[in-house]
Amino acid sequence: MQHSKNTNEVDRTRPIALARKAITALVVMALTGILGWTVWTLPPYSDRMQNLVATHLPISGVENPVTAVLLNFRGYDTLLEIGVLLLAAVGVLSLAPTQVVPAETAPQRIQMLLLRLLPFIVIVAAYLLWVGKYAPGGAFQAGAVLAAGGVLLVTSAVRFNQLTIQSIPISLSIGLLTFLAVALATMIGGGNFLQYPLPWASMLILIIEAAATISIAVILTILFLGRKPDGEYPPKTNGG
Amino acid sequence: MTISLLYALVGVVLLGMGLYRLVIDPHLVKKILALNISGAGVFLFLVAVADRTPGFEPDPVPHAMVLTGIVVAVSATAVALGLVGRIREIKGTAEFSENEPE
Amino acid sequence: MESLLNFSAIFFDGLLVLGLLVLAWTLLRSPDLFKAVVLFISFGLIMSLAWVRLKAVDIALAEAAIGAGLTGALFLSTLSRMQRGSRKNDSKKDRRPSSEEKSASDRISDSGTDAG
Amino acid sequence: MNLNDFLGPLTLPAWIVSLPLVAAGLGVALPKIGRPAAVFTAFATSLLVVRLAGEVLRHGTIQLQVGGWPATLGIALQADGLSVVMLSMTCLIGGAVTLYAAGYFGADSAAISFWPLWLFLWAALNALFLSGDIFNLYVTLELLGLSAVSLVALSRSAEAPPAAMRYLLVSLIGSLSYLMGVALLYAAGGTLDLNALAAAGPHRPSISAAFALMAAGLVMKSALFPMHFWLPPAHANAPAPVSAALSALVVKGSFYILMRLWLTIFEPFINPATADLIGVMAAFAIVWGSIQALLAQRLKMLVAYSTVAQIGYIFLIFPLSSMPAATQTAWQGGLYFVFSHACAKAAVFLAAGNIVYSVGHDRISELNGIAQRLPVSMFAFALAGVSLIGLPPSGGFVAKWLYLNAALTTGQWWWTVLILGGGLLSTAYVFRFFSRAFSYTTETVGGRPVPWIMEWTAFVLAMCAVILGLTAPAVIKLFTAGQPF
Repeated sequence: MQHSKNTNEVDRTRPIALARKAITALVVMALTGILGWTVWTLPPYSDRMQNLVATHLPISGVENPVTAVLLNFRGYDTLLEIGVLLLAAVGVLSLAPTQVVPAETAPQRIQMLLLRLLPFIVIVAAYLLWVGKYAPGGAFQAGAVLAAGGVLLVTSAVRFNQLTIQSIPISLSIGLLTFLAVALATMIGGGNFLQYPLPWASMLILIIEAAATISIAVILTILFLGRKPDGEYPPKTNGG
Repeated sequence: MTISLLYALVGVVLLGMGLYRLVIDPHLVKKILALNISGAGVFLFLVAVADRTPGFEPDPVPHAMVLTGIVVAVSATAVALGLVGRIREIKGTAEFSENEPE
Repeated sequence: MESLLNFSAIFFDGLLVLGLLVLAWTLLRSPDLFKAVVLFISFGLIMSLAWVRLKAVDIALAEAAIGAGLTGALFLSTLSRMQRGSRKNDSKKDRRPSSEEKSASDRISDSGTDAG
Repeated sequence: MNLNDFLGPLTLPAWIVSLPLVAAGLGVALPKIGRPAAVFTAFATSLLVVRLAGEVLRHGTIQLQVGGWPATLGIALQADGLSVVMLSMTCLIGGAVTLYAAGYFGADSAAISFWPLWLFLWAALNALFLSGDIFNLYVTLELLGLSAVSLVALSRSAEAPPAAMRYLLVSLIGSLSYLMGVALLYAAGGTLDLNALAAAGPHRPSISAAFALMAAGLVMKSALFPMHFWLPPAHANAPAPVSAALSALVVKGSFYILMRLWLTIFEPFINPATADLIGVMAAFAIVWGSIQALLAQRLKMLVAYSTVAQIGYIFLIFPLSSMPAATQTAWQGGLYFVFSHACAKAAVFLAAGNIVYSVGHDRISELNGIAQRLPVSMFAFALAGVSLIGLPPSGGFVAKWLYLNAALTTGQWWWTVLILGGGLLSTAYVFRFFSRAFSYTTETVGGRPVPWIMEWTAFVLAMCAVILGLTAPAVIKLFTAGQPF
């Protein structure tokens, strides 16, 4: 556990470092080789799972098989995954630097440009969210695009008004809470956990995805920033 | 050999590269980059190996698994980088000295 | 004609795969953190091409947006914070950096000038 | 509305996973309610687990298809005796840790992050013990690992962030290795369902590779020697309630997955050599961990190294159960070890936390007469020590007794030497601290007062570790419900 290091020690550790490199290289090469060989020994692939997904797709509420797996067949994984994201946001906030020098606010012109750009970002995100039902897209892609907007905002040091700042905790967790509420409601309604009644499946999935998109966007922005965004200082009335 | 198998093998090689640099490189940011490369390798393997027989439509289940994996990876990366910041605040460096156990 | 198409497809896949491996190895070996992160972002973009080739368009979108875009942005913001931090540390004359540490912070500030 | 409509047997696993998740989400949205939400979760989850245990005892394994899809398409949650025992353990320790943390963090600013993180950790454990799907297990592993790492980093100590970083890196390599195994199993078997994979018995080379990858990853996460190096700094530098949860519960999460896989998918593929390899690693863990505990300068380091040694004991389950004549006895012994170690180790970490809370450090050489200052905590330490050493009538004693039985009926006498020798070593490191703590000093030992709840939660857990020795038949009946092994 010695953390101290003087020059002698550095010299002494050189051969050890070399040996370490060699051993690691050998182990990794053996692993790669064995895994590569294993690939050749795999039995011919069966399309059992594709068939299962295909036969159940009409009763999943969506038409894109990947969305069906993510939000319905294996929706429970996605529920926990949104938990992982939220957890990471809490973890990152708890590790936020103790003293922060607030960045300088970007010039007014750039901020105006950004504000003009934002509606387009929101439209793209909304499109991705909606199209996920039929084609590649969905909450994660939409949330990521929205987060790109958030990242632009925080890097140009736009000050958010107090209402926005205060709504952060709720927007962080609304995705997880909505998902859980739907899952538990379906169960209390007499079905299994997360068993959407067929006529509602499509709508429930859209609600979950919409809420998840908001949370994913806010969480990813916070992961990028590494702390809570700056509030208005001094308070303004027309804040973004 | 199909194209998918090529990608599967590349996935394995990426995993190996990442693991090697992860152990060797003392700089924490590089370690985290290496982990991300390894993760990408595993994801590539996961999808490619399920798609190894030509003529079938791609299987959506590994696709969903990898989407989950990508989100988990970015979460882990964010926490790791947060820790790097904290370690730099305390120790003034973002490297692990090599003579610590393992 | 079909064999020609097939050939060009294989050629494309080969190039893609080679690009992935070379990028990964270069970025992992690079002592310059900033360069490594930029290469990592390119790696992510090429990765999303690979996903398209594997008919996984959903993943391609997520990889481009989250894997390359956001993860890359995360690394960049950490580097810029580290750079700011090391400038602050350098002003403290009482601190005696070890050789490695010094080289690490030098690397970062070098790369910072590259960034412009 | 009848309670049965609302909380029917098939809804119980879902509630047990959802409650802590809901509480965590609410704790983020409204930071003020983090603590009451956690306390409520502790009580409500305990009631649910008791009810689930009753159902499992009566009807055997309970299986819930999430979303109502068939298991090969969707995800199955399943509860048998094994899961229920792990869940009960989580409830007991989790409840105690929650109450302890309410005193420990008080109005500290770290509390805002602590409660959601802790609830996520709890949800991850519950989800892990109930999951019947290998990819879902991967997600729970990541949820568990990330929450544990973030909790370690909450500590103000300067050693905590590097320790957390090391823990995170090991944890991520472990999960990556596990995920690679999942990829191979899926490629060969075409399903992610644990039972379906076990029934299909996929094809050999790929399953061996998958086993090697998954076992390696899980062994890393469970800190079995020589992969233990990350554990002592992480467990010793975390805030006290987190140390207790990590040592008592988190390392058992990955161990549980290994055990599950061992008992289902990999059972036909395991040869005695594999089991013996794990046995050798376990032996080294017992000896090395105990020696390091003997040499430790800090009390929490001593306790953390004791965990390294006790993990060795727990992994002895694999070599001991590999002979058909003793399989049952060995599994029961191992599970008894898991449970009683959880109680004893959590009690010890909480008691050690009380010392740090009171006198501000845990340097063993400066703790003379600490028992005069913190009599309840030190009594708890002593009771838990009885179980760690394995003296009657504690749970640790029953566990070692079952192990010795298994070793002797199969003629593997060398394991008996190890088990008894390890007991002597643990006596040595426990008494090394006791000789100081219970020494009589005339100087008054200073320090700030410790809230009563923090002393008594440690005491209750220590009592549980001892009482476990007296309730063996009932607990063993619960283990074997639904025939997990």
